[in-house]
Amino acid sequence: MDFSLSSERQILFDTLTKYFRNEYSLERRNEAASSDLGFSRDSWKSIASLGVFDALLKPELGGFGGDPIDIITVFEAIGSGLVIEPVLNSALMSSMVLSHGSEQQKAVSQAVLAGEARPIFAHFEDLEQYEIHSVETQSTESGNAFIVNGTKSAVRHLVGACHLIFSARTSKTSNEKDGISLFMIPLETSGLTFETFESIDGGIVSDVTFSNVRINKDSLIGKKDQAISIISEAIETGTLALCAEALGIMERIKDITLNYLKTRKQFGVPIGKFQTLQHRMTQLFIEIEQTRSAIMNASFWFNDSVETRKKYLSAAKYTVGRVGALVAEESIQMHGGMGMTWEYDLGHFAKRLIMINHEFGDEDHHLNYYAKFSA
Amino acid sequence: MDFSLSSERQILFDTLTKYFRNEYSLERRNEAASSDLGFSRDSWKSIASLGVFDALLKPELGGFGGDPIDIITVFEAIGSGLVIEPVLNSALMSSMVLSHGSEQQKAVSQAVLAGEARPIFAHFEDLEQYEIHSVETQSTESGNAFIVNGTKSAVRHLVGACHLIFSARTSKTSNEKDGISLFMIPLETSGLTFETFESIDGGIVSDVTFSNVRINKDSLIGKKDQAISIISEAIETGTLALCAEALGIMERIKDITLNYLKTRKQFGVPIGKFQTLQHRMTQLFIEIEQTRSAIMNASFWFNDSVETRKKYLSAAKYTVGRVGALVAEESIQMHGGMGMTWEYDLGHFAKRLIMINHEFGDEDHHLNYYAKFSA
Amino acid sequence: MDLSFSNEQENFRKDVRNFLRDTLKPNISSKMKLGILLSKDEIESWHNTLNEKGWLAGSWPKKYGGQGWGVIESFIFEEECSAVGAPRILPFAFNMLAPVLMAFGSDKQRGYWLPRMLNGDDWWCQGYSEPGSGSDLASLKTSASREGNHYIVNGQKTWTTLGQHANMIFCLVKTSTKGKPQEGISFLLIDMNSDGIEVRPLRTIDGEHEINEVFFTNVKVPIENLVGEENKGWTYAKYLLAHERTGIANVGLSKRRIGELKQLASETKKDGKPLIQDPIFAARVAKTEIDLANLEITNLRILSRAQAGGSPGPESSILKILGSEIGQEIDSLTRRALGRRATIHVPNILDYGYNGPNISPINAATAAGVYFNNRKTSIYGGSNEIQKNIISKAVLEL
Amino acid sequence: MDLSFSNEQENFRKDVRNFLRDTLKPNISSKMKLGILLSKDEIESWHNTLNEKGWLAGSWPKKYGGQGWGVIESFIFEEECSAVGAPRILPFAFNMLAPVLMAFGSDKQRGYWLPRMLNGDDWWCQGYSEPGSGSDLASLKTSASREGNHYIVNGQKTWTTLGQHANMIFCLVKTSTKGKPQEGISFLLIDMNSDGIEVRPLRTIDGEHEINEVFFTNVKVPIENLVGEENKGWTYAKYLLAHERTGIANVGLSKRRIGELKQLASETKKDGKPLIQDPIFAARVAKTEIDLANLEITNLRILSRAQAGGSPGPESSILKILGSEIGQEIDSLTRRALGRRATIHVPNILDYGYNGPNISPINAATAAGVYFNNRKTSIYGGSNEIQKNIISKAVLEL
Repeated sequence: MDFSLSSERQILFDTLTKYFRNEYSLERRNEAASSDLGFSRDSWKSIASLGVFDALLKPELGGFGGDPIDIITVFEAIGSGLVIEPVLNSALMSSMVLSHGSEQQKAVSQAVLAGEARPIFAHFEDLEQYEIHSVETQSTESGNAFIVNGTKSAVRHLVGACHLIFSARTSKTSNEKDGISLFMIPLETSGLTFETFESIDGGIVSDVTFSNVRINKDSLIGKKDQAISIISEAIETGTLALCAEALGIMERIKDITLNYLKTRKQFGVPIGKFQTLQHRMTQLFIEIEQTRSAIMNASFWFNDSVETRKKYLSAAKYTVGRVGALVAEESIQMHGGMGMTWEYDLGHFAKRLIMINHEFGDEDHHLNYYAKFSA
Repeated sequence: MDFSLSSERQILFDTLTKYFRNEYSLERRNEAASSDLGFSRDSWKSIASLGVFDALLKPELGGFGGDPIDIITVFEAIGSGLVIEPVLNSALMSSMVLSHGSEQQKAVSQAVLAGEARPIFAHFEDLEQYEIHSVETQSTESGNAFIVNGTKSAVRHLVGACHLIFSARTSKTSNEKDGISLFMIPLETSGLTFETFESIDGGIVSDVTFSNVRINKDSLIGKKDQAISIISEAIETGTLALCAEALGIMERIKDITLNYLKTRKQFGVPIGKFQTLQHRMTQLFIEIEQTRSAIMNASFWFNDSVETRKKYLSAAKYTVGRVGALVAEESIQMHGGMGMTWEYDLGHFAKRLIMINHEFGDEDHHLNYYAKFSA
Repeated sequence: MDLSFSNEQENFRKDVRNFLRDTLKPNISSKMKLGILLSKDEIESWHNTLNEKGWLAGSWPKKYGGQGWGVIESFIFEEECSAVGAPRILPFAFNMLAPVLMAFGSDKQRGYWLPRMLNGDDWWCQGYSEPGSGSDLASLKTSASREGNHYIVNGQKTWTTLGQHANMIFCLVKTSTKGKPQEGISFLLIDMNSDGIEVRPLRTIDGEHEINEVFFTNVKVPIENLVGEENKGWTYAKYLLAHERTGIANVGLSKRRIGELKQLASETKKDGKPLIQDPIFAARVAKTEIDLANLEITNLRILSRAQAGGSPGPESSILKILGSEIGQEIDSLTRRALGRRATIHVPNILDYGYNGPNISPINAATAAGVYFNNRKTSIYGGSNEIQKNIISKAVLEL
Repeated sequence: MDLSFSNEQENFRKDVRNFLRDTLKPNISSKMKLGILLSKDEIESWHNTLNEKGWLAGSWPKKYGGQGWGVIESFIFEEECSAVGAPRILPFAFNMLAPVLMAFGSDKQRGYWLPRMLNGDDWWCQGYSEPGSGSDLASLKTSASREGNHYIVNGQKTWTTLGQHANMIFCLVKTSTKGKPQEGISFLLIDMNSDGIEVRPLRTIDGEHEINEVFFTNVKVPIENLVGEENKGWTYAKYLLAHERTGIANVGLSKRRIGELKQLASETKKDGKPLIQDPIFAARVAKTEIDLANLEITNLRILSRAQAGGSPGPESSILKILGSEIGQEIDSLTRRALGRRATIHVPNILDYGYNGPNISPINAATAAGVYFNNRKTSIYGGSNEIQKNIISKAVLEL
C-alpha cells in the first residue's frame, strides 16, 4: 500500500503546476476564454510540448502513459491552472475513440499528439440529461454513404476543431444500447450548421445540427452498431479526468480562501479567528480530503470489472458534485462581497467547479448509478 | 389575518402548561412510564378533569371543541409536558372512529369523556412502514360472526385498555383501499394474544395477534368494506396532533438548551458565547419557527379538500420529522456528556421527539406524499 | 387564529392583478423571469407607470404621497408583482432613504426629496459598504470634515448597486473619531455630479455590471445635506436596516420561480422520462416548496407582529436568511434541471437587436449566470452570518 | 500509488479470519451485532482468547509481549474482527495507558503493569473528564497533594466508561495551581479499592449503565504510582489522545453495519415493496456507503502517513469526525428502516434467561437504544467540535 506518486509522476505534476502558475496566468486564461476561439492556440501548443498528451495516452495510442494514475495526475494539475484548452476532449477522449478506427483515422490522433490537430468528440444531445445511450441522431445507409440528421448539444471547444467525431443511431434495435455507431468527418462538411454560445465558465459551446448531411462510408469508426462500449470507455475515462480537474480546482479554492481568512480583518481581527468560519473551513478541508480519497479509489478500481469501475467512478463523480457545490458556495460566502467580483480569482474557479457537475452526470445521476451497482 | 390564539384557547393552553409544569413532573412521568401500565391512571383522570377531552372533541362527539386549532393548542401543551397518557388514541382518535358506530359503541366514547373508559385503536401491521391501506388482517364472515386472523403491530397504550378497535379486510377487491372494515371488541375477547415490550420513549407497546378470533357481528363499526375514509380521517387528525406535540417538545428543548448555553462555562466563559454554538442554536430557533408555521398551515387547510388537507399535513409532518431529528441531535451534541444522561431532562424529550417520526409516517414518507399532491 | 385575508385585502389583490395585466409589458416580464438586469429606461418607465397609479410608494403615509399600506397590503402588492414578473421597485429611495427622512430628516428635506423620488427626478444609490468594512459596517473610513457650510468628503464606497445610473447617493461617513466607532458616523446625502466623485464599474462573477465602486476626493457637500444630527448616523442606519426587511423574504418571487422550475423539469428528461418524475429531483423540489410554504406563514407572522408593534424586530433576520437560502436553492435546482445546457450564458438574449441563435429551453440562456449572481443575496444587506449574530444576541440573548 | 495490500498482509488477514471463525462464539457476535453491552465475564473471556493467540496487544512491541504490528496490520485485524462481530478490545489498558507507560513510565511500572494487562489481572478505566470540564480538559479540579510517600486525592471524575468493573483507574489530577492550567497536571494510577473511592452509576438516555461517576475523598495513592514527572501529565495526555485515534474511523464496523442495514431494508416494506427499492431510502444508504468508501481510503492514507512518520498527526481528527458521523447515520437509517417497530426497546433480548417474546425483526429490540446511545460517539474522546478546533489550528493554521 502506497499513497504517494511515483517520482516520474511527481515530477510531471510539479512541472505542470509550475508552468500553469508561472506561464498560464488567470488573466491570460480569461482573455483567451473570451476570444472567438474560446481558448489559446499558443497555450495548446505549449501544453502539447510539455508532454501532457504523452502522459495521458497509452503506448498503443502513441503515448507512454495512460494509466488512471497518469490521468488524475495530469488533470489535477489542469484544474489547479483552470486550463481552458481542450485537453480532455481532443487529446484524451478523441484519441481513445480514434484508436478503434482506420489507419487514416488514427493518423488524426497522431497529429493531435504533435499539437497539429484538434478533433472534437460530440456525443450528448438535446434535453436529455446525462444518459450515455440517449442518442437520437440518425445515420442512415444510402448506397456508398450515410445520411445524417440530428443535433449534438452544447459541445465545448468545437470552434476551431479540425474534425467532428460523433455518435449516431445506425439501426433500430430492441436494446437501446445497441445500434449506435461512431463517425469522424471534417468540420467543414456541408450540411452542418453551428450555433455558438458563450459558456458561463469561459470559452464557447456549440450546438451542431446535421441536416441530411451526406458522409462517406469510410467516416465510420470501428464496427457499425456497436459503438456503445467505445463511447462508454471514453466517457468514463473523461469522467475520471474531470473528477481530478475538480480536485485541482478545490485545492486552489482552499488555498485562496485560507489566505483570505488569514489576512482579511473584521471587527479588528482576521476573520479566520471566528470559530464559525474555522469550523466551516474545516468542513471544506475534510470534504476535499474525502474527494481526493474518492478519486484515488476510482482510479484504483478503474481497470477492474466494468461494474466495479462504474461503481467507484460514480462514487467519485457524486462526491465531486456534492463537494464541488459546497466548496464553491461556501468559499464565496466566506469571502463576502470580494468573492462576487470578476477581478478576484475565486469566482472563476468556482464557476468551472460548479459546471463540472453538468458534464458527464451530476451528483444525483451518479448517486442513482452507484445505488444500482451496489444493490 | 390573525396569528394569535383566541382568549379561550390561550387560557386553556396556559392552564394545561401550568398543570404539566407544576403537577406533572418529569420524575413522576418517568416513574409512570416504567410501571406495568406504562402511564398513570391518576394523571389520566386529572387530564380528563382539566377539560382536555372536551376541547379535543367536536360537539357531535360530545365535546365542545374539535377544531384543528383546538387540537394543536392542546397537543402543543401535551408535548411541553411530555405527557405519556393515551390522550391521542383513546380520547381523540377512538372517539372519532366510534362516532361512526352504533349507539352502544358511541357509549364507550362517552365513557372516555368521563375518564372512565380507554379504548385503543390499532391499525398498523407488521413490517410495512406507514401506508394506511396496508391491512392484511382478515375478518371473514361466518354466520352471525366474523372470524379474525392477523397481527396488529407495536400498539401503544394497549395494556389496561377496555376495548380494542381494529381494522381488518372483510373482502378482497381490486382496489386495495376498499374492503377494509372497523371493529370494536372487549380486550378480554378470547383468542387474542398479546406480546408487550418496553418502548424507548417510555411506556409499553404491544403486538396483538388474532388467532381465529370469533367476534359478534355487532362488533362492526359503520359500514362493512368502507372504513378507509374513517381510518384516514382519524389518522390525519392524529397526525396533526402529533405534529403539535412535537412542537411543544421542541420548544421545551429549545428552552433547556438555551438555559444550558447561558449557564454552562468552558474555557472561562458561558459556552453560548462561542459563535459556532450561537449560529447552530440560531439555526434550531429558525427551524422551530418554520415548524410552527408548517403546523399553522396544516391546521388552516385541514377542513379544505382532502387533497389540500393531505398536502399541507404532509408538509407539516415532513417538517416535524426533519426538524425534530435536527433539534434532538443538535441539542444533545451542544450539551455534550450532560445531554447523554438519564437524570437530565433533555434526553427524555429528545427520545419522544425522535420517535414521533416513527408514528404515522416519517419525513421521507411525507415528503413523497407531498410531492404527489403538488405535482 | 385565522390565516385568511380579509375581503378588502382580497379586493385589493384583484385590483393589483388587473392593473398588472393592463400595464406590464411582456418583454419586461420575460426579462424579469430570466433574471436579466433591466436598463435604466425600463426601470424608470415602470416607476412612472406605478406613480401614475399612486402605487410607487404605497407604504408611505398618505401625507407624503403614499397609500398608507400596512405590511399585509405591501405583501399582497409585492406578491402579485412577483407572480407576473413585474419589476421590483428599486428600494434605495423608497424603502431605505425615505423612512429615514420621514423619521429623522428636516421638514425641508422631506419636502424637497420625497416628491422628487415619486417624480423620478433622482436616482438614489446607497453608500454604506467600503472595501475594508463589509459586515463590520462600523469600521468604515470615508471621512467628512466640516469646512464652513460644507463637508469635505474623502474615501471610497463599494458594492454600490446600480450606482452607474445614480445622480444621488446617501452615505454613512465618519465625522468624528472619538468614542466607539459607531458614535462618530453621520448620514449624508451627496450629489453624484459633484467634483471629485468617480464611479468605477465592478463586474460580478457572472460578468454583469450591476455594482460599482465610488471614490470621493475632496467632495464638497452642503451641510443642509446632513440628515438628522451629526454623529447619529449609526442610529439612522440601524433604523433603515429594520425597514429594509419587509419584502426580503421574497415569498412571491420564489413561488413564481418554483412554478417555472417545475415547468422546466417537466420538459427536460432524465433517462427518457420527464425530470420532475425522478424521485430524487422531485424530492428536492418538494423540500424547497415546503420550506417556502412554511416561510410564507413565518413571513406573515413576523409582518403582522410588525404591523401591531411598529417596525419589524430582530426576528425579521429570519426572513433574510430563509428568503435568500430558498431563492438560492431554486437557482441551484434550475441549473440542475437544465443539465448540460446550463453552461450556456447569453444574458443579452432578450435585448433589442440580439441576432444570435434561439436557445431552447430559453432558461438556459441565463440560469447559470443567475445562480452565480444570486450568491450575493446571502452576502449583501448584512450577510446571513451577521443576521445569525443578530438573532443570537437580540432574540436568544446569547 | 498502489492501494492494494501486500501478500503478507493478505495472508495475515486470512489468519485472523480463520482464528475468528474458530474462536468467536455466536452468542457474543449476535450481541455485538445488536449493539448490546457485553458482561464483564464475556469481555474478559474474549481478552483471554486473544491473549492465548498473542493478539491481545498486537500493536505493542514484541519486547512487551506484543506482535509489533504496524498500523496496516492493526487495521486489518480490527476490520476482520468488526466484520464478524468480535468484541472490541477495551482500549483503556491496551491503547491508552500502555503507550503512555511505554513512553513515559519507569522500567518498574512497565515491568509490573504491562504483563498484568495481558494476563487480565487488572481492569483499567480512564479518569479524565470531570463534571465541570468536558471539552475543556485542562480546567479539571481533582487535586492530588503530596504527603510523605503518598498523594492525597480529592475530587470527582465522570463519564468513566465501564468503571463499575474496574479495579484500577488512570487519572489526570491537579498537583499544582501555578502557571497555566495545563502546567499543573499529573498522571496518576489509582487503585479503585482504596479507601475513599466511591463509584456511582450514571445511566445514559437509553437506560444503560455503561458510564459512572467516581468520587475521591482523601484517597491515598503511593508516589510510585505517578507516571513520568509531576506536573507533566498534560503532555502524556496529549500523547495518549494521538494514540487513541488509530481505530477511531471504525471503517470495518461501519461496513458490516451497512451490510446489515441493507439486509434489513430488503425485509421491511414500503408501500408493498422492499424499502431498499425506495429511491429516497436507497439514496440515503448509497450516500452513506460512498462516504464510508471514501473514509476507508482517507483512513489508510492517514494511517500510512502515521506508519511512516510516527504517531498520527492532527489530521487524525478527520477520522474521529467522519467515523462518528457515518456511524451515527447508520444508526439513524437502521431505526428508520424499522419504521413503527423502532420504538421497541428490549436490550436484554439475548440474555441468558430472557423469557419474553421473540422480536421480529430482531434489530428492533435494540436499534433505537443504539441510536440514542451512539450520540455519545461525537461527544466523547474530544467532541467533534474540539476535533474541528484542532484541525483548524494545527492543520489549517487559522
